[in-house]
Amino acid sequence: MNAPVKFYQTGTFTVGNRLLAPEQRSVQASTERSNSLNSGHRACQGCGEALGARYAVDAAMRATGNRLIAANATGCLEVFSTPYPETSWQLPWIHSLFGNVAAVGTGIAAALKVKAAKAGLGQSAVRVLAQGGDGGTTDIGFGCLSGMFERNDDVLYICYDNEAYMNTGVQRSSATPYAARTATTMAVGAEPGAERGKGKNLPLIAMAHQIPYVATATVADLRDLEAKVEKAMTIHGARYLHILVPCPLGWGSASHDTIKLARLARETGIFPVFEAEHGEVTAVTKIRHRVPVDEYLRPQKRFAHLFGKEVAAQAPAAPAAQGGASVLARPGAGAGQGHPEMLARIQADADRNIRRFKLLDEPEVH
Amino acid sequence: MDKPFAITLDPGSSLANKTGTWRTERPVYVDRLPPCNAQCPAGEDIQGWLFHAESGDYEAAWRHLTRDNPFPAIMGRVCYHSCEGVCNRAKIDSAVGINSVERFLGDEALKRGWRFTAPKQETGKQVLVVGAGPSGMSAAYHLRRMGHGVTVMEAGPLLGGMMRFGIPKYRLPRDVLDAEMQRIVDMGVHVQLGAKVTDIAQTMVDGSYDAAFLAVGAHIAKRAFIPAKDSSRILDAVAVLRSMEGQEQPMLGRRVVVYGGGNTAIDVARTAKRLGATEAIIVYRRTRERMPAHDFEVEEALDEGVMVKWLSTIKRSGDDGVLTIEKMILDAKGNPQPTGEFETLEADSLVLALGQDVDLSLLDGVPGLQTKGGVVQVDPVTMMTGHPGLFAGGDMVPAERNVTVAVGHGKKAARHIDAWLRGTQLAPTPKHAPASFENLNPWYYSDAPKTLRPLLDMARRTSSFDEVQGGLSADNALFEARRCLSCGNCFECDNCYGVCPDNAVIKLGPGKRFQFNLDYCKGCGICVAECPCGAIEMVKEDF
Amino acid sequence: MLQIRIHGRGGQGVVTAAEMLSIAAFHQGRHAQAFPSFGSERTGAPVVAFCRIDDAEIRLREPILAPDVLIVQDPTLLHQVDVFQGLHAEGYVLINSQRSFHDLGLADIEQRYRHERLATVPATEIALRHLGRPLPNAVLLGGFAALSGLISLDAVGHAIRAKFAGKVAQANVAAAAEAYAFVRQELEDLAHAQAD
Amino acid sequence: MLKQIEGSRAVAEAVALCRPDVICAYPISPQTHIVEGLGELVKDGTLTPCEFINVESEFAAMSVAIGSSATGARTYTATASQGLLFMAEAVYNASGLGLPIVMTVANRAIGAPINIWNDHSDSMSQRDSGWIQLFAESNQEALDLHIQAFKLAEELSMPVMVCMDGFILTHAYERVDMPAQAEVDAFLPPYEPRQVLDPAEPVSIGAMVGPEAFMEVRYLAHAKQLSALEVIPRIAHEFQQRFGRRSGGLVRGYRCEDAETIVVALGSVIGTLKDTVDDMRERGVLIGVLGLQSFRPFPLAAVRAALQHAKRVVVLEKSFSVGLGGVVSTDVRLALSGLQLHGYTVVAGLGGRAITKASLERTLREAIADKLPSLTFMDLDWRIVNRQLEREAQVRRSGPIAENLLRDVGTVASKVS
Repeated sequence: MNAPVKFYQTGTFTVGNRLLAPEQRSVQASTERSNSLNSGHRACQGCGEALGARYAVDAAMRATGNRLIAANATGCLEVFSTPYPETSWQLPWIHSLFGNVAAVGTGIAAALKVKAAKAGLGQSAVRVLAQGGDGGTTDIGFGCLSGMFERNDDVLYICYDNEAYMNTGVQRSSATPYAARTATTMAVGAEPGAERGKGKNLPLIAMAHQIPYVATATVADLRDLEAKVEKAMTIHGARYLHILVPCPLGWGSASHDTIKLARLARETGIFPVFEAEHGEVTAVTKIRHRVPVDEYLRPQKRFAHLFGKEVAAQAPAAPAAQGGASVLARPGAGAGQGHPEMLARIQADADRNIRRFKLLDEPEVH
Repeated sequence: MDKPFAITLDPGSSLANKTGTWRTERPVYVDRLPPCNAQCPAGEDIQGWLFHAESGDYEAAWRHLTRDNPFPAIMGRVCYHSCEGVCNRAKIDSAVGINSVERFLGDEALKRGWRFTAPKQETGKQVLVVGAGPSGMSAAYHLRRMGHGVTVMEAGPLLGGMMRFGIPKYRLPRDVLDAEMQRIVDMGVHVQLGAKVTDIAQTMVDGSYDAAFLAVGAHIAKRAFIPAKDSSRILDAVAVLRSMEGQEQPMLGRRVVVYGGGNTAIDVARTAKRLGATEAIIVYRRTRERMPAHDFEVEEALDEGVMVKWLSTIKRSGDDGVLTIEKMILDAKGNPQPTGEFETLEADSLVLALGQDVDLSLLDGVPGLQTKGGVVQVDPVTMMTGHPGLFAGGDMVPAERNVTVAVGHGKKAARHIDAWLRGTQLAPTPKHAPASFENLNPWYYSDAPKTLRPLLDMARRTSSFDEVQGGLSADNALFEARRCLSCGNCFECDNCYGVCPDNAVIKLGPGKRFQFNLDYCKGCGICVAECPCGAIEMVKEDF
Repeated sequence: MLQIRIHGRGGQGVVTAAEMLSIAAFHQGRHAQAFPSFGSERTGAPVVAFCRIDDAEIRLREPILAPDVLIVQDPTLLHQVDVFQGLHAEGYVLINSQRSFHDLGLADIEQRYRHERLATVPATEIALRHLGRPLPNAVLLGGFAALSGLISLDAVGHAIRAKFAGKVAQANVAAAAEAYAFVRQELEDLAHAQAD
Repeated sequence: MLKQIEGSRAVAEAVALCRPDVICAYPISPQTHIVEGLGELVKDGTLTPCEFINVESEFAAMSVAIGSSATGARTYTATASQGLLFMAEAVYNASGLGLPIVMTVANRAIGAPINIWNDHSDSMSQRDSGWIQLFAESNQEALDLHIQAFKLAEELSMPVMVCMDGFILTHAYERVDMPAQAEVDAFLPPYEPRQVLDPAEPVSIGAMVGPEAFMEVRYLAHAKQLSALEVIPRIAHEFQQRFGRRSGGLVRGYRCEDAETIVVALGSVIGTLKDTVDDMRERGVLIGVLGLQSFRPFPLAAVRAALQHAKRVVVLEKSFSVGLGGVVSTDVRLALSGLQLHGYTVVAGLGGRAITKASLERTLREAIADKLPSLTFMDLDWRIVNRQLEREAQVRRSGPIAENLLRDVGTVASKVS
C-alpha cells in the first residue's frame, strides 16, 4: 500500500528507519507508542494475535489522539489479556460475550453519540473499536457483525484471524483453510484435515454490505497495517479490518516464524492483502517475491500430512490458559506419501487469488 | 470510579506478571565482522563510514574512513576493491559500490578542503620514513597523528612513489595525488625530496631517529634475455611509465609490443595507444584466465583497441625489430610449454613489463636484518625487521604488490612502531565472528541495483590522458551508500522493538541501540528471525 | 358495571370500536377498560373485543362472559359463532344489518329479549356513504348511543376524534350521527307500534 | 394527567419521561407496541437526544444495551417470551457486569408449541439471572414501576426487569395518570454511572475471574439484591410522597388482616382476585390476597410477616416448573418454613387461558375446604389430557402432542375465551 521510500537502505519494510522523516515513521517505532496491550499478558510465545492487536490498537490510539474505547469478544485475546486481578489493556476496554462484540460496539457508539449531542457537538471525538478472533467474527458473532455493518454503525471492527478456535484447543472455524488439521478436522482418512469447499471469506462478505471501508492486512507488514487503521479512523460508519495473525500453538509452527509465515501467506497469494471502499476493491499489495505454497505450508505441523511427515510428538509449550497443546501431540496421518493432489489444489487456489486480485505486477511492455 | 470487585480492573496492571520466567532461550545483541571490513587490506571500517554516508554526513564519513586510510580520493581510483568481491549484497542483486563511494568522499574532501587535524600533543619521538610511496606516506600519516615527529626521505623528485611513477594519469590524475600527499605534509611531516638513503644505519644515527619505517618500493625492472640486434629498440615498462612524468615523452613508434601479463603491461600498452601508437600488442605466455592483470583493466584496454597475443613468448628480436614468437600450450599444471611453432611480429619498439626488483643496497650491514628472494623479511604481525626499531612495508616486503596493501602496511607498521616506542606490545584486537549472508533477513532490504560510474567516451580515452572513470554524483553516492546491508551490526531499524509481542525491547534512543527487558521476554525469537542484519542471536538460558 | 362485547371480523375495526367506546366513557368521567380477545387472527377471521364501563376502578381481567351489550359488526357471524352466549336477560343487542331480527332468522332472540333493546342498523351502507369504505365500527357506536343512552353521541364523537384525524374523523362523526338518528327513529316507530 | 390509553402506550410515554439515551428495539408480541411508541417519540423529536436502534435480534438488543450502559448511557429495551430466551446469555452478562439497564418483559408463554398469549414462563426462566424482577398489577403500576426502575437500577448499579402481563395489560385501554416531565425529572436524577468506559480514566470491564474470586463475585451480587430489599420500599415511598400513588414496593396485601386464607399472586390477576375476594367476603369467607410486586429479590421476611397469621396459603401462579410444580410456591414455602400452614399451588392461565372469577372462587372454596390437591391446574381439560395419556400408554413413542390435542379441542380461534 505505501511504496517503499526509494533509495533507502531498507525501504520501509522495517519497523523504523533512522533515515525517514519523522512523519513517515511508524507508530511502533516510537517510544511514545501507547503499548495498548501491555507487557505481562499471558499469550503464548510468538503470539501473532498479541502482536497484531498491539499494532492495530496502538495505531488507532495515535489516529484518535488516545480517544478510543475497545470492545473485545471472548477468545484468546480476551483470556490472555484480562485474567483477574491483572489486565494488560491501557485503554477503556470491555469484554461481554463471545458472539456479541459488534453489538456492544454499536452500543458504545450510540452512547457516545448521545453524549456528544448533549455536549452540543456534531459527533463524538471518542471512537469505537470492536475486536475478536475468527471464531467470534465469522461464526458465533456473525449475526451481530452483519447487523452492525447493515446499520453502518460508527465502529471499526478488527478480526484477528488465526484460522481456528485456538482458545478452546484448536477446533475448526469457518475461517479454517482447506486441508488444515484441527482438533475437529483431524489429519486422518482419505482427505485429511479441513474439508474442501467449506468456510467463508469474511472480507468479501463485508464488502457485500457496501460499508465504507474493508481491508485485509498481516502482522508481516506493519506499515501497511498501520496505514489502514489510520485510514479507517478518518472514516465514519462501519469499517472492517481483517488481520492474519499466525498462531504457533494452533499452526504447529516455531514461535519465531510468526511474522515469516504471515509474509509467506501473502507472497504465495494464499492471503490477498487489499483495500475496498463501498464494496469496490481500490488497492492491493502486490507480491514482491512470489513463492510456491509449499514454502508457506511446510513449516506448519497442521499441514504436515500434506508432506507425508509424522508430526513431532511434542507441541509448542502452551501456558495453562490455552488448552490446545494436546492437538498437535497426535501423530499426523498420511505419513509416507503425503498428498501432492491436495497441495496442487492449494496452489491453484493461490493462483486464483493472484489473478482475481491482480497480486502480481503486469510485465512491463517495451 | 467505584469499580465492582474483580470484574473491573485498573489499566496495565499485568506488569505484575513477569512472563520472563517462561523463557528457555534468551536473545542477545551481537556485533559481527562484515566481510568488506574483514577483506580490506588497508583495514578500513567500510561499514562504519558508509553508515555516516547513508545519512548524507559526508564529512563524518570521510573522517571515519581516514582514521584508517588517508587517501580516499586515490583509493577510489586505484584500489582493486576486493571488498566488493565479498559483499553480501551481491547475493541479493549486486555488490555495494564501495570504491565509488570512497572516491566520492575523497573528491568531496578535496572540493571542500577538509583537512587532518594536527596531533593534540607531541611525544617527542622522531621516526624516519624512507620512501614517499603509499606505504611510507600512510605510515607517516598515522605516526604523525599519534604525535610523533616524522621525517620522510624520498629519493625521487616528487611524493607518491609508484602511485606517480607506476600508475598512468588516465587512472590517477596528478592533482588528486598531489592534494592527498600535501594534506599529510600539512600535518607537520618533514619531507626531504631527492634524498636517497644509502646507509640506513648511518642515517638513523645522523638524524638520531628513534625508529624507522622502510618503504622504498620496487623500481628495478626485471630483464629477460632476448637475443637482439643492436638496431632493435627494447625498453622497460618502469622507465617508460616514469618518463611519462618527465618533460619529453618516450618515442615508442607506431607498432608497440609489450611483453608481460601484469597490470603494468596493460598500463604501458594503454599509454602507448595514447601516445599515438596505431598498434599496441601485448604478448603473454598464458591465457586470459591466468593473466595477473585485473580483469576490468584488461577489459578497458581491449575496448581501447589494445591487442593481446595469448600463449606466446618472444624468442628473439631480429632486423628492424622483427620479433620471433613461439606458440605455447598449457600443461596439466597450467604452466606454458613450448610447441616449437614459430611466427614473426613487426615492432617499432618492445617494452618489457616482467616485474620489478627491490634496491636493497641501503640495508647492507644492518645487523639482524634478513632478506630473502630479493625482499626484506618482517614479522607479519608487527612489520618489524630482524633489526629492532627498523620496520618495513610495501613492495619491499613479501606481499601482494598493490597500493592498498602498501597503505595497510603503513598503518599496521605505524601502530606497532608507536607501541615499540612506548616500550609496549600491541595486543592483537579480538575479531568478531564473520557476518555471513545466512545471518541476514534479506526481505527487509528494498530492491536497489548498483549504480555504475560513468566511463569517458572512447575517442577521448584513446587520444588523451583524461581520467577514464568518472565519479558519482551526490545522489548516486547517497543511494549507493544506502545499499549497504550493515551486515552483522545493528543499524537501529527498530524491527526488534516493533516485532516483540511482549513489548520486551527497550529503545535507548539514536545511536544507543536497544536493550532486552528480560522481565517480560518470553524468548520467542521473533526479534532474531526478523533482524535484517543478523545482529541478535538466541542463547540457552542456564538453569 | 356495564360490560360490552363486540363481534366482528379482522379488519372491521372491532378492537378499535371497543377502544373508542372506552374513550367515550372516559370522556364522560367514568372508568373504562377495553381489550381484545387476544390472538393472531388475520383479516376476515372472527374477532371479539370487550369493553367494561364503571364508576369505580375496574380490576377484573377476565374476558366478558356475560355481556350487558352485544354489538355485532358482521351479521354473517350470527350462525357461525354463538354471539349471544351469556347475554344478560336485560341485555342490549345492536346488529349491523339492513334487515330485521326476524329476517335475520333471530326470531327466538326477539322472543327472549326486550324489543326496545334490540336494533339493527345498516352501518356498512352508512359508512360507505360517508367514508367510501365499509368500516362500520364508529357508525355502530353512534347507534349504540341511541339504543342504550348509556353514552352520549357527543362522547362518541370525541372518542372518534381521539382515534382518527381530519376528514376521516369528520366522516365517521357524521356517519355515527346518522346511525344515531336512524336507531332513534327505529325506537320511536317501535314505541308507536307498541302504543297502538 | 389522566389519559385513557393502551398499556403499551402508557409504558412508552413513562419510559420517555425518564429520558433514556439509548433504546434498543426488536419486534416480538406482545411487547412490540411499546418500542413502536418510543420509536415514534424519538422520531418526532419529543424524546431527544436519544438513539433508537433497530437491532437484528434480542441477543443484539441486550448486547447493544450492555455497550451503551457501560459507556454511561441510560439504556432501555423491551422483549418477551422467545425473545427473552434468545437474549438470555446477554441478560446474565448485563447483571454480571452490574449495568443498570431497564427492560420491560411483556409476559408471554414459551414454545413449543408456539403460543403468543400471556403467562409468566418467560421472566421466570430468568429468575436466577441476577436481575431485579418487578411485577405490575395494572397499567398504572406498570407505568409507575418503570419510573422507579431507572432510579432503583442506577442506585444499585444492577439491571431491572419490569414484568407486565402481555395483552392483558399491554393491549388494554385503561385510565392512567401520566406524570409531568418536571415531576419525573425531580424524582429521577441524571444517570451517574458507577463504572464507565472513558478514555480519561481507562479501565478494563469484564475480566476473567477464576475460582479464587468467582464465588465472592456471586455472593456480592446476592448481597446487592438483598440490599435492594431496603431500597425498593424506600423508592416506592418516595414515589408515593411525590406522586401520591402507592405503586411498587415489595408486597401488598388486600384484606389480609383477619384472613384465614390468603392467595399469593403476581401481576394483573391480582385485580381479578381482589374482586373474587370481595364477593367471597360478602358471603363471610375470611380471605385476602397478597400481591408480590418484587419477585427478585424475593422478600422472604415481608411474605412471612404477611402470611404467618393465616391458616391457609394458596399460591396462584402463571408458570410452573415441569417435573416439580409451582415456581413462586417454592419461594413462598421457603418464606414460611417452620410455620404449620396448609399450602396449595394453583397453576392457572398458562398460554393465555382465561382466569375467571368463577373458576377462582370454585378453586378457592375447595382449598378452604382443604379438598384441593396441593398442586392444581385450574380449568385443566382432563378429557383431552386423559385421551392423550391413553394414546401414549398404547403407543410408546413421542408424537405431535400439540396437534393431537388441538384435534380434540377443535380450533380455538372462534372461542370467546
